[in-house]
Amino acid sequence: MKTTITILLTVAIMAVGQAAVAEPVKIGMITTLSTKAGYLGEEIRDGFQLAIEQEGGTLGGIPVELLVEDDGRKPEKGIQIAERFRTRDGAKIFTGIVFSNVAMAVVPKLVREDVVYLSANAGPSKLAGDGCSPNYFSVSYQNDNLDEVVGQYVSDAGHKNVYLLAPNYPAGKDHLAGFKRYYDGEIVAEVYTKLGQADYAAEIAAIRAAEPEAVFFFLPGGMGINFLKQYAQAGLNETIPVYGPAFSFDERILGAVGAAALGVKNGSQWTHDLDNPANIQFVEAFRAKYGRTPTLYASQGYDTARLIGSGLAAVGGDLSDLEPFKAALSAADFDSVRGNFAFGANRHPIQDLYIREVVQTEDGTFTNQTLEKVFSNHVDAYAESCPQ
Amino acid sequence: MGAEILAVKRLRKSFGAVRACQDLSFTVQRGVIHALIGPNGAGKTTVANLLSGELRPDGGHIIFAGADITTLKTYQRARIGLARSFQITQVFEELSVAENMALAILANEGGNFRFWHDALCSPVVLERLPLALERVDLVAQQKMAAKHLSHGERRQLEVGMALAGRPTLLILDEPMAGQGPGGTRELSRIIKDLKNEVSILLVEHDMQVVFSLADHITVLVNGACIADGPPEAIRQDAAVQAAYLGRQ
Amino acid sequence: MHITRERLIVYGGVLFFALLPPVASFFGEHYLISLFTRAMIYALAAVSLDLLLGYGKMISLGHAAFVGIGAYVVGIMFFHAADDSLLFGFIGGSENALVVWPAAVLVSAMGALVIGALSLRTSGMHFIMITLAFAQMLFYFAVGLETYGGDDGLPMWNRNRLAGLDLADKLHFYYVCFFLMSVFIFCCTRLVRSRFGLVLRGASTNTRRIRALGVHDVSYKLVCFVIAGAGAGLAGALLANQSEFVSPGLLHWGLSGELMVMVLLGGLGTLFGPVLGAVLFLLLEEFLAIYTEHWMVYFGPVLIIVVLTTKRGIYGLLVGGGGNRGG
Amino acid sequence: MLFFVEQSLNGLQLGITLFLMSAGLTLVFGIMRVINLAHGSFYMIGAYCGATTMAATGSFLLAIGAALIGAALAGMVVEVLVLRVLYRREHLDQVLATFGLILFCNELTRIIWGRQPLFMDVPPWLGGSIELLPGLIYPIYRLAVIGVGVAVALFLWFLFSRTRLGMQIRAGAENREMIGALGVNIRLLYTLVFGLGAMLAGLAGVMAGPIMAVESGMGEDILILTFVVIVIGGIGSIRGAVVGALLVGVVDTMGRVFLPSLFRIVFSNAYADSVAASLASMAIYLLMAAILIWRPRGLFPAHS
Repeated sequence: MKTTITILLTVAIMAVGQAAVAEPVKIGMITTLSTKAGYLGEEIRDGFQLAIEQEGGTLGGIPVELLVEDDGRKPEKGIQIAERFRTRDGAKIFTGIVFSNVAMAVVPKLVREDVVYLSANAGPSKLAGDGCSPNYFSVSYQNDNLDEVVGQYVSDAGHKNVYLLAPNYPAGKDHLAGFKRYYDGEIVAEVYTKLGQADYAAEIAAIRAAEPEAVFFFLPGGMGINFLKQYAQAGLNETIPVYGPAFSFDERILGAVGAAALGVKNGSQWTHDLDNPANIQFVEAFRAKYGRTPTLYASQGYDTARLIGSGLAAVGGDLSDLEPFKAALSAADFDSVRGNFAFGANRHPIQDLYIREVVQTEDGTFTNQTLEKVFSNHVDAYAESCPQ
Repeated sequence: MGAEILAVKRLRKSFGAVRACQDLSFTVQRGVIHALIGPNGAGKTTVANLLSGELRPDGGHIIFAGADITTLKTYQRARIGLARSFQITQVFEELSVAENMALAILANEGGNFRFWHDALCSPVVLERLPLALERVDLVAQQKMAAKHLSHGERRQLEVGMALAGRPTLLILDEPMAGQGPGGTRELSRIIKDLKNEVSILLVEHDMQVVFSLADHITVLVNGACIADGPPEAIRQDAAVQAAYLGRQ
Repeated sequence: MHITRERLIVYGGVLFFALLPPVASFFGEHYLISLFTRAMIYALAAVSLDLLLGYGKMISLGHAAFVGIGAYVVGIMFFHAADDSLLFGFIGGSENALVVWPAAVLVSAMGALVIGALSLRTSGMHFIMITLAFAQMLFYFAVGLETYGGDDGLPMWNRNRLAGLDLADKLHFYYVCFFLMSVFIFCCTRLVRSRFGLVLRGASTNTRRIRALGVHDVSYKLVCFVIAGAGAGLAGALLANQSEFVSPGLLHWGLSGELMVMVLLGGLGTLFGPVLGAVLFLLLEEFLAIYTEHWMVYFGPVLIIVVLTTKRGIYGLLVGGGGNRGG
Repeated sequence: MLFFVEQSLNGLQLGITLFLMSAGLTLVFGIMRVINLAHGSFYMIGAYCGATTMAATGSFLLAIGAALIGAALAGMVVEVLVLRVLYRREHLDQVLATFGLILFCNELTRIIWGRQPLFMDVPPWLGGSIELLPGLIYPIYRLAVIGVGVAVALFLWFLFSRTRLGMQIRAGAENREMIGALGVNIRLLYTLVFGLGAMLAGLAGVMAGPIMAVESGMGEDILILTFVVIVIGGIGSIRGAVVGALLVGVVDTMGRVFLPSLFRIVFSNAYADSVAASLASMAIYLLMAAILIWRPRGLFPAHS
């Protein structure tokens, strides 16, 4: 009897306590948790959640509630989820989309409403250029950034010609275009493969026959794993170096590629070994909580959450008018794990870009090591075409 | 021509080493019941399938109503008046008896690419369905799904469907197979009644039925014709007795 | 008895769909309107697939191809209307639903004619695999369509115009979809009872018999395939408008599988059943996903159990006894 | 010329991988008359079991063993629990139930092994390359895959034409009732055949592991290629599977390699690359359509 009363009392007190606290700010995260690429969404979500937990369920001191849902990499589903988050749950802050195709379906429509979308990964050129919106912020990168840095590095390294490889879809072409923007040598060949292709023996034989000085490839997900393994098995990694953007070299993919990726140099805006206080504590906390090294996707999720926190703190959690909130976001007044971080006119990052190298640690795992900073405060190529 | 409805000329068909039909020739006259008999494995069903077009002959010709139909497909033969029933009853199990019969009536009418009006209410069905059902004694069962009919009733339905398209020649492939004495009697009566409307090629195993119904008999052994003539002549034929009746 | 019960369900369904928007608005669940709009569009596609599966006994695992074609017609016409360019050098773009939607239906039907004519040279397992392979071929084709966004898809900046209506308005669009779905289902119920439908059902239950009756079964099946493709094309056109976005995902065989699940879940060969199936599928997907990320681990076995234990899906259960009314 | 030989070898090797998948599937199709979309899941299970075992023990042979056992067990469990009920049902039910199985298996692997791809490397004793002809260097592992494929083809030929079990299986395919009447336990026989089919898929999976990404959903892409192979070869025919797989492997490889240069003769570079890449990804489907027009039941139709 006594215990029952105690429980009832506790419940009552908790209910009162709940009512006293203001309704938490809802953040809608539409991300990819299923399909082969499910781990990308998982990384973003885990990074984001870590930030919330570190602040005890708040961001910038404002209580938040994170709504996460899987889009299955399907644009239609992403649209549906966004609509539910917005109209049913009343979310005004959105984030999380991994893939450009989902982003292109969801974002342009979503930002016409009175909401803010902060990209934690996908950065299609359209949204950086003439399709940019005052309600859209990219906290990650513009898609081409990570190729541009490799293009510059490969030029600097003195490779006179290079062989290009990407899947036959627009993103593939965009990424190669990004590389070519900063590469001034000769292009031996530009080969487009089937999306989702598993076997690259034919392409590898063609590379061997063409004898380029270097190979640059953009093959995200499983395709990159397949290519790297097969490339190493053909023994070409010892004669013709490969380069690529960070997408094929995150720590979880490296676990699946193993030694085949050893020594490959890739471009990224972040690595877990970057030496700044924000990053050191982030990597440590992430490892403690999840038992693995964070990937760049996790860092983007974490940064997105911290940026939102800075915005919320500036407006005291009041989102009835989004203008001050957006102004606060634009200031980017937070300690990014990347070190330097500012927004350009198109609300895409102005940030440093690095070349890193895949190395093996003492315990046998494969990871990235920052090699050198190639660009400082790099601005993306589309910023100018964003109407002010 | 004229009196002949069907002429088979030197028809050949082999399955690997088995010669199911060797240089078979015979003719069927209009307005008669012509029986094709033979012991098991004589190739009777092969002949039925060759005539209906389900099998392609290796050689020879099939002349139907004066036209060479050897290269025509099954449905084309059916359209010019050659109908058949199957040894193992083939009806539309999921459809009702009335629908089965209506389908048979409509099939031969052509012009079935009509998408709006109820098939069972089309004029030609309204006109002919009651008679068609009556002829095979299935008026009472018309709303039942075909799969719920008894074995005999299904057989009646099948014969009725073969007749519904008003064929000029009807091939009945072992209609008595699996029938009890009652069913056999009922079916014999129906077949006899048909004689005035349509020529019949009766492929049958049951000798009693054949001799009571047929006007003309062709005897098949190992895919070849060993005798051909009216029932009395066949009954007396030494070769037939030796090869076929002797073993019964 | 069964007839009245069937009617009851159908009238109930019509009433439900007709009243859903005002009721949902009253309770402030506006988002249900767009969820059910989507459900109706999927239902339209599922009903067209039911024509194939339930009445033509043609097991196509590539039905999404026609949904995708319809959607791409709308998307591509929109694209050309937006930048005033010409398709193939002579076809101008359009945003007018009265032009674009019929065009989507027509092009899907033509696609179905070609794929159907090739696939119907075979039957049984071959047919299943060939339809799947052709759909996959179109999927890769769409992925490589650089001008129209390829794998990234093709965004439309707004919905088509339809005289006198504002399709961007949720309610208008809802009722347009409701109207088209109802009309399509009504036409299908006429179709399966018509002369064509009777011959088709005959051809699908017994090929030997139908040929012996003088019917060239393949041409009837082909026409059915084309009609189903056209229906799917209409669904595609609506889907493109609903999401204001077109992507190769609409051609992926996963969608074909999902449509098939809707048909079977709702009730094969019932025409109304697939509507129930589509609604249930989307609701499950929507709400199971809220409770668990791994919803498919439950959904897969549920699907298997439904297949193994029910004969005519939910509709069969509602109508009672699985029903023995033909086809 | 050397380049051509090397690419032919690549086509051959791709074809052999496809054959390993197709052989099992065509057996199940041809003998049990059951369509099984979940065959790709056995491929995935084989790869996952192999990768896990190799990570734990470091032995590639043990990995193969684990993959074979894992896939065969999974296959037999699925046969007993699900497919057995489906033999007498329509193809549609089989398609749907096995579609449900795919969803289940993919999600289950994500739950058990996590979302990221697994690691599996070529064993050291199969690593490296050898020079087959002067100037023609080829990875040893890929030669090993070819060897395994040929061995499986020979094994199946031996099984079906020389052993009692094979005869029984073939007889069972011809006439289910008759073989039952002869006192053979047809249920057990079917379970074994299904297990054998799954085991071959598992073998294909574990052999692919060191070359390709081991990830959830890896089975579906190859499943569709396998369907193309079987449609071309003819359902139920092992010989058809061999020929179909080699045709698909060679056409796909050659299309990828030579179409761009062919198109460059006619069109500008960028346009040629784009069109050729699209066409190359559709090449095998066009091949399938062409063969279908010519021979609707495939190149080697088993009994009709």
